[in-house]
Amino acid sequence: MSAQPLLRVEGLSAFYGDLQALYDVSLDVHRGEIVAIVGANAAGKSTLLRSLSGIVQWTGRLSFDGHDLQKLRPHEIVELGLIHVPEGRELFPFMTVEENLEVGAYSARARRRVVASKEKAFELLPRLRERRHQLASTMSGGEQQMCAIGRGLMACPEMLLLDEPSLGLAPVIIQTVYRKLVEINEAGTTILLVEQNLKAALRLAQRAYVIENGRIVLEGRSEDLRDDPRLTSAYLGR
Amino acid sequence: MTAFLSVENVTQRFGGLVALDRVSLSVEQHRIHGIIGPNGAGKTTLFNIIAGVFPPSDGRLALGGEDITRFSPEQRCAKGIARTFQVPRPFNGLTVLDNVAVGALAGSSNVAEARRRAAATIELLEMGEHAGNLASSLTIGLRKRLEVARALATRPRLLLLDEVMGGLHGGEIDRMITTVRRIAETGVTVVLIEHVMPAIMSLAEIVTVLDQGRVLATGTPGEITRDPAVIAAYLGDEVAA
Amino acid sequence: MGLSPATVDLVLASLLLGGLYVTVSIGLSLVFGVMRVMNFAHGEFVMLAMYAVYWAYEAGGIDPYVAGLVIVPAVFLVCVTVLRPFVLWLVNSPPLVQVFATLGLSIALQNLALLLWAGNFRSIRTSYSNTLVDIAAMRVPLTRLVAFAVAFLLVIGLHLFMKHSFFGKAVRATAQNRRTARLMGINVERIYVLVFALGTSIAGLAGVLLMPIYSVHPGAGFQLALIAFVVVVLGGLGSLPGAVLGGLLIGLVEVCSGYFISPSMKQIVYFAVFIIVLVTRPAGLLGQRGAEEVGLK
Amino acid sequence: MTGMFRIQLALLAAPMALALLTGDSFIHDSLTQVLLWGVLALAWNILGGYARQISVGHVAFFGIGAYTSTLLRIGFDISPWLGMIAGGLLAASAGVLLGLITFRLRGPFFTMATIAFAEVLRILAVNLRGLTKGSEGLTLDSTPNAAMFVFGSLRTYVFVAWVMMVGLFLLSWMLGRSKTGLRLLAFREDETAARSLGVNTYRLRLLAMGLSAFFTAIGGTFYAQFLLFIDPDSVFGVDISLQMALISVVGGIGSAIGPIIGTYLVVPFGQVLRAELGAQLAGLHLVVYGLGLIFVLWRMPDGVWPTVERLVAGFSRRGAGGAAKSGTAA
Repeated sequence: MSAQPLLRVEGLSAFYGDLQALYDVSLDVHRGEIVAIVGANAAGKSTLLRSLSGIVQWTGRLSFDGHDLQKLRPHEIVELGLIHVPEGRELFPFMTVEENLEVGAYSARARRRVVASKEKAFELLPRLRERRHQLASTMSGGEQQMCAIGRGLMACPEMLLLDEPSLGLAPVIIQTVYRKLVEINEAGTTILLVEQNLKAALRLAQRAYVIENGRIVLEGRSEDLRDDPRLTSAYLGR
Repeated sequence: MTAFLSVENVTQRFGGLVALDRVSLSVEQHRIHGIIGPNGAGKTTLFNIIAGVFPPSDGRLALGGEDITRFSPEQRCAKGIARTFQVPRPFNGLTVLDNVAVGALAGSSNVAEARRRAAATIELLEMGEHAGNLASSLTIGLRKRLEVARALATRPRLLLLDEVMGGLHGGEIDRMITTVRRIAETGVTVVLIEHVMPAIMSLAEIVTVLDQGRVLATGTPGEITRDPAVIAAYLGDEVAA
Repeated sequence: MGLSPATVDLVLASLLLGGLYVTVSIGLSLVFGVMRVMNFAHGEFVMLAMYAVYWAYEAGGIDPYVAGLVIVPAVFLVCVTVLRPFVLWLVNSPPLVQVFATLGLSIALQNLALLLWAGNFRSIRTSYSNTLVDIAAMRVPLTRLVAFAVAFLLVIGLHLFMKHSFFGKAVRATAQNRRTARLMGINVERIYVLVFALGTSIAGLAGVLLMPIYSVHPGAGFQLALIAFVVVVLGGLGSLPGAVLGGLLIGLVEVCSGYFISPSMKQIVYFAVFIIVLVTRPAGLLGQRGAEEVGLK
Repeated sequence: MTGMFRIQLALLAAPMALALLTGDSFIHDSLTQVLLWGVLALAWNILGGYARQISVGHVAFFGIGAYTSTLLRIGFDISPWLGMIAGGLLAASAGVLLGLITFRLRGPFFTMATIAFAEVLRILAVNLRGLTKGSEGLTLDSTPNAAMFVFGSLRTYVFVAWVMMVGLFLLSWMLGRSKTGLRLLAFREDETAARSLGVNTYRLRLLAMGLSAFFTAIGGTFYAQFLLFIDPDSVFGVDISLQMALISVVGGIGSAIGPIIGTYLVVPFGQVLRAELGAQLAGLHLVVYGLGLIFVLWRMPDGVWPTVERLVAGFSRRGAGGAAKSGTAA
């Protein structure tokens, strides 16, 4: 592993009002990696990503690409190339696919390259080119997920934070989405993936952290975790 | 045994999206019936339809033989259906006691009586020491218990619990399991939607598994955990990356 | 069957009036669509702009439309500087506070006008006040024609701006999903302030266009705001095409009820229309159901 | 609790005590106005505070009350005491009807609909000259006659207004402690949760609307009998609606004492401002008013009373019951 991680999280605690959702979470992601955060519902996985993109209150130390995230507002974090693709797609429902993509390139760093980025996104996700003039809310779940990922790519990310890209999708579609993620990663984008779909996530990622009740309880290389009995028991209760 | 709550061919569409596809389910009286499934399987949609948040696009609901498909939430409450909310919705400006007393109002002649009944329910949920505190000051674990207390105060025949274990610590989960079991022993039928698998395996007598808006399997917990289709749906398919 | 001159007359009068109402209302609709704040002081900005035109003309002999070139940018400037903290506080406040804070602003501005210009009706007479223009055998006052033309250009311009500019897309994104807009790198606070300034400047523009036609008094803003509410609800909450349709419809309703029933009852008629629309289509004619949650399209 | 209770008693008794201590007719006149605003703010608070439906059209009910009793008195020689009840019932019916029409509207849309409703009534009152004499207004016989709700002494008006305000305060207080009060609290905290617990929120809103309209109309009759002259602008003007709401918001909505505190702060403040500034600088007092409202909303979004209550509770932490903060406390 290279010396300086791209993303470093140290002693992160996060809050919704008076409710604490994360307790003293620490993790590293290195450039070029795919890292997965897995765990049951409401374990705090999404909160971790929201802390990174600056839309929930948190304490601790977060640094990305050498920048301290403490004082940065959400749009400034986007300018660093740390891009969050939220859970449940969250497309802009009354805008077309193409408009959704363009809004993804709103940041100054991405706006200059909007035409080229759109072409690249269409190349990687040809379905979006077909549907470019359709309203985002009228597409199927898989297409919406593609659009959300495409929108994230439009921001020219150094690192993508993906929150449950498999949510509500049929297995065959999940497979397609995941293949695209591999391509994106191979093209040089680091990925931090939050997943509930355990096996799929462990196939994709090189390393994973298991989160339970807001705390990291297990971490390691994916192939070691895959057969770890502690993991299945946390999930299936047997 | 006849079904106490029966869900017949319920379909729910949101725009072009089919969230539930001809789901049928029957809950027998005095049972704890679990509903599980991966995220996005349609559990919450099904729950909302049973609780009356919106009517289904198609299909029918019956409670004790009576058609309740088009009943409003307050009518369902009067018929003996009570629910909790997955993300707790306490009345923040009210004390814990008054929160529960709202649930007890229907069967009481005045507020004092409702508060007395609420106090008893609060004891049952082992949160007596918090009765005078504002609901907004509670931790997540206590908010979940408050949800249950409030619903229970309406004296339901059918109690719908929506992920009451979610976000709880180990010890809290054990307490909640004991509580739900105790409630069921008083003769209340319980429908439990849950993500925390150990909890549902130890509580539920019958489990229905939803996936992609359809019923994947129904059976005892033992049968369910051995069903290969369920394992695939729940742990996720082996995806060749 | 040919159209009778009276019919043409009515339609033309409706269009001209409707165009004015569109200008008065569209800023309110824009602000509501993006910020989910109903600005009860919107009419007062129209009224103050009318007074500004009056004052410039009376004190300096400045032509109303020339004064507008200064007044409209000035309104914008006031919004992004003096009112900026107010706007940001407003957008993050509960609905009750939003209603009363904008009502409080409305009371203050209305009485500021009373303080500065007293309660009388004020109007201006320019060299072209009585100029009529011939269109298709009809004679139309020049000032009304100017107002209509500007309204027309405004609507087209605003539509193109919202549809095709990067900023316009960011505005729509913010309206449709505030939190996700942040994740796109949009400085949502900046959008709110600019949209409020834009919507309020359009109110100022409306004042500039109205002053050569009507007289002004401190309560005029409230009367105009009432019309704007009707227009916005009628057309569809937060929908810009809806505001255009609503404005034209209310123009038609007002002209026709004035002509066929009685001028004093025209307000009753459009309030009746307002109540009927609220009951039958709460989201308005062009609004989507649940548009209150979804926002600007 | 007893400390707070004593404060409330003192606040209620103060205006009557002042009226008995002085014979100054200017003070009696001011007190009558203050108490009338207290009645109106309390009435508004039943809908705006307890049910959180923000109406800025309540002057509609005020005008209905004023015109009903006045027209009955002039046309049929019916005592305004009876006319007051008739006006109240008519206003309550109008309120329920308005509620039925607007029950689907939320937030500012409900507010807008109430403004429109009041404007419709104002325009009707101006235009139905056969009935209302339009802008000319209606004048009542000023011969003192208690049976006809006309008194020779200003102090009697103070007393009647005081009885009305205290009565409505007690009613609000009891409403707050009743089953309906608890349901209303639940409704305004979270409608979805309240409905799931069996609260029929639709019926609740209509009830609040009806009660609120009834008592507002009673205030309208009192106003007509106090001034013995009404016209559309004075009893259907939107500024009355605004002030009713504003007083409650400043004092603290949703409690029985809040609107009274608001009345004591806002009305004399307005009277003094008008007396000091009104003559040479018309409008300045209302500029101060508007900005003052924004200031209160900014610093004390819950109003003055809850803020004071919190301060007092902070001094005497007793931890018992927490009833003082449950909101049912008057």
